[in-house]
Amino acid sequence: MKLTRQAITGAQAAAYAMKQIEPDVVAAYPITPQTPIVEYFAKYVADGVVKTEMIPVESEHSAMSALVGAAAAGARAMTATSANGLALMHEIVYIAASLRLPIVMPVVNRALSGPINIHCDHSDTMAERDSGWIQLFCEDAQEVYDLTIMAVRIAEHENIRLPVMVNQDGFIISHGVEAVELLPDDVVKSFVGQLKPLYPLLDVENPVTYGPLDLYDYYFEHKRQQIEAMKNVFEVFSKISEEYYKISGRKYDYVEPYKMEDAQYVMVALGSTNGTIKYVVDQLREEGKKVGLLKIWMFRPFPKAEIQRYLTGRKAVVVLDRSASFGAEAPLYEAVKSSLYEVASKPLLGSFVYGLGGRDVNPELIRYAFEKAISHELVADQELYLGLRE
Amino acid sequence: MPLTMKKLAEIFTDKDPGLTQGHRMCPGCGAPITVKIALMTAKALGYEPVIGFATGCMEVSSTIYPYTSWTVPYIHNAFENVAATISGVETAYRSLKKSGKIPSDRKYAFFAFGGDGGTYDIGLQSLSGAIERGHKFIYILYDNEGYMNTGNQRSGSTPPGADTTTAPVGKKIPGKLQLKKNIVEIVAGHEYVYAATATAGEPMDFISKIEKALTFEGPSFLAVLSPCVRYWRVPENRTIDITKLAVQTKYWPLYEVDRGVYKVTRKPSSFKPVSEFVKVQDRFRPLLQKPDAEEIIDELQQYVDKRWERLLALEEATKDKPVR
Amino acid sequence: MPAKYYEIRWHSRAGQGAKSASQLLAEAVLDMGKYAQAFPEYGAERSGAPMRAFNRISDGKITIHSSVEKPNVVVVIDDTLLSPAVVEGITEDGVLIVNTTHPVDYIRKKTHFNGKICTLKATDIALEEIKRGIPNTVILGAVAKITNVVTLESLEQKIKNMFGKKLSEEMLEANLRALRRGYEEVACDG
Amino acid sequence: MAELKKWNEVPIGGIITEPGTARKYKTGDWRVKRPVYDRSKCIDCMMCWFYCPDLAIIQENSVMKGINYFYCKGCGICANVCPRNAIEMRPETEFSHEEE
Repeated sequence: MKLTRQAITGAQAAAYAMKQIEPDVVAAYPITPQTPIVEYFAKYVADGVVKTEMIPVESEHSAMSALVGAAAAGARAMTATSANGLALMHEIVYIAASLRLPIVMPVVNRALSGPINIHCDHSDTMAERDSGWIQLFCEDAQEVYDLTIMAVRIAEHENIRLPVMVNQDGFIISHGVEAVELLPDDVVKSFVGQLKPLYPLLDVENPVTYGPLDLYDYYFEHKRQQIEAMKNVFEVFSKISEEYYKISGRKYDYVEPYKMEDAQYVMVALGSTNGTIKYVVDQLREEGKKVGLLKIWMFRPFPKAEIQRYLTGRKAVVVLDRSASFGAEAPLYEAVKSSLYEVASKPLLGSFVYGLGGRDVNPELIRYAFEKAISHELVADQELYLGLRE
Repeated sequence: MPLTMKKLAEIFTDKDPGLTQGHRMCPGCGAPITVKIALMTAKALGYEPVIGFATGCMEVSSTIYPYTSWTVPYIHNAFENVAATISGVETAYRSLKKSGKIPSDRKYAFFAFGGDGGTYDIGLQSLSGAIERGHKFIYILYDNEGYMNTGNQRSGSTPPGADTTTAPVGKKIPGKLQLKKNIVEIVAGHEYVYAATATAGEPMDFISKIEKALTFEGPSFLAVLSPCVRYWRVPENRTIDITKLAVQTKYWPLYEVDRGVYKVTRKPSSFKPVSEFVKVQDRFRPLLQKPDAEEIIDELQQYVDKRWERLLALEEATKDKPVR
Repeated sequence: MPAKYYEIRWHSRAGQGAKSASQLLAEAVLDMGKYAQAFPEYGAERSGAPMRAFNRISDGKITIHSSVEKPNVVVVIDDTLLSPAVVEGITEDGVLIVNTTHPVDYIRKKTHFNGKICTLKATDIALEEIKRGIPNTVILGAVAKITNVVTLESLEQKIKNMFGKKLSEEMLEANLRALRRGYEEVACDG
Repeated sequence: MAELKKWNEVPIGGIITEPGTARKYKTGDWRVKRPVYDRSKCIDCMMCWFYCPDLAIIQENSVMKGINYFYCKGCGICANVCPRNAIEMRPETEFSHEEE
């Protein structure tokens, strides 16, 4: 199979995947740092490279609103956004999931205002973690490309029918040029196949009502359906991941264990920082330290079983969060900690919040956090900060 | 030949207009009448309506799960985004038709329905965006001049002096002070659009405007005065004649703006004073009990007179001068 | 064993092309079968503001995603930006490449840098060859010569691929001449 | 409607896949006044049918056939718009013994 290796940005990787997926409808609004995705895609449309109809909406709120209409109509529909744009969509983000519309949305993670900041953190996507969307996180541009393509299949699977956010770190991934292996168009096209619409609005022979008033007698039942659909994601993800491996040689899972076999001190993180952690793990391994990394690819649904399987019996676990939860434990830490409640042999746990508003996290900071773990200085209910002046 | 009531009745002997019985709107509500007339006209002319609804009375009362009063494809998304939602449906239609994924022999009519809250206020941006982008859809505003779904709060459409719960007539402030937004001119300002007023009390005018909207190659917008008998505080059986009165008193002038060209579509030979429209509605009663009530009504009279003259002048000035 | 990275930091003014130069370099390196990253630093600055861009180059896969703090090479595209800040963090054997008409002494005085300094009149060369004062191509030639992370041939091929369809034969040749002159005319001290 | 269903017995997303199910819902019991129709005065103008907000007027090929009391909420618009006063609104209490 002919593979193309190109130096492109994460934004280009997302736009290129969208080009190959060739959705029926894209509705999008520019926002830093997502803007290049919509720009690249608009160019594909303008040049006639894709048959997609693009709706140049007047806001992200209308982007998601229009996609709800388009997806309900029976179209494969995509958008992309960041930060305040995602926050503006929020109400409709929930509705899209509740109406069980398989929309795929690259999210270029950026700090939520205020104060306004255009750089990376995960506060935008974390504000949507209970919205009913599947949330995937990418370490680099390659993963952006791969997971965006896989997301279409996951979202549209008959046992799922849920929207998916494919998260990439703002600027760090979206604007950084890296080598990405691209699959041929026809391979992607045959992998994603055609959407099989469920209850399409445009089927006037079988008129359906979307979005009724759903009161106390049925709302709960419909929420249970969403809960169950999320549980189904695990099985479907594995199956689609296996299929994707066959066409790409790249294998995805809910989590990626890195040098975990005999690791006693483990770090858990989301997004691009995982790459930096791998570098530090390599360094510390050279020094004879038994460290490892558990990278989270899938944050929603949260892979609790894998967390338990990989972290049980380790000496210490450090969880890095690129967002804070004011008045509570940071989101990833909270999820990891709660997953470990039931395990027999609990590791020492520590929480580090880092990188808010694009604050750089370098190998020295990662090493510092590992050293805290190695010297058993972690306190489970004490939140610490990496790279903050105190 | 324009559709008549008799003709419509024949056509709908063995089919429904898209809206069925069993909806739970108040007795005498104007909204279902507005919606029914719009859908009947579209269906009678061979269109397949696909409709979006903004959150509001009609949305809530027509789709209480697992009941639906719709036999046409229907989507409700949220309060403020019906125009964006239907623009997505319409775009999906064009895309799927282009790629051969759906048959192309059907004549769809994409309708968005919203009350004045979802149109004048919270949904204005979404409406403006969808019109500016030029989607082919018909937006029908059922204007009952307040947030009636939540119990009679002030909207950008509430007339001055009307008693609402968020702009009540008080000891110091005589209810809402501001005039209604001129929603038709706001919409007409988008240049490539057909915008008009209508009301059920003038059915032939209403039907012919729906017909025009259906064939217009672009977005169209109908502001339809649709009384809320409960909060206008009028008898349930007066829904229709009060809208006639609104036209006869210049309160609700019937006109259209087709790509910038104004046309007044009903010019009564004689007018009634606006006080007749005001006095039949008890929503104005607290105002009328104030000592300066006459003065306020005079002001309203002057306003509707001036607006009428202005409309006639616009009709004259824009004659044969479409912006596109 | 962690991969060894070669890191470059670019200093220019927004709009002068450091971002494009770093990207083009990454692409040329990648074509050689190696790995590369290129990433600019973004703020709210508009045209004319000082800005930085970075490259990270390696024989193996690069996973690290933090900023470049200890560059092996610093490239200054606009000599009005010269100050001690431009060489901050530069490695002991690091090289400073400057597009300037000034002598090396001037650069040492401005930057307090005692290591190896290479200069070239990239803007002049660009004006002579491509008739526009865009020094990127010329500087990339110099980078090829000084760093050995990329070959002149790979850069030539990249330029041909990139501009081949957009530029006239004449302009393409002019760009290639500019690249080669950068390679040949860069002069080093220390 | 029938017995309430379980979560896995209804279509996903709250989507109602059967059109017009509201027809099963009786709104006639909201009525406090009943429109009574006098065929002898009727000219089949279809005004009542056209304006009825509850679609409770029964007609066939533009011939008035009566009123559907299962749905009629008794607003009285029909009586009000009728040009021949062929519909009279009478208190529902007069009919309380009758079956619809």
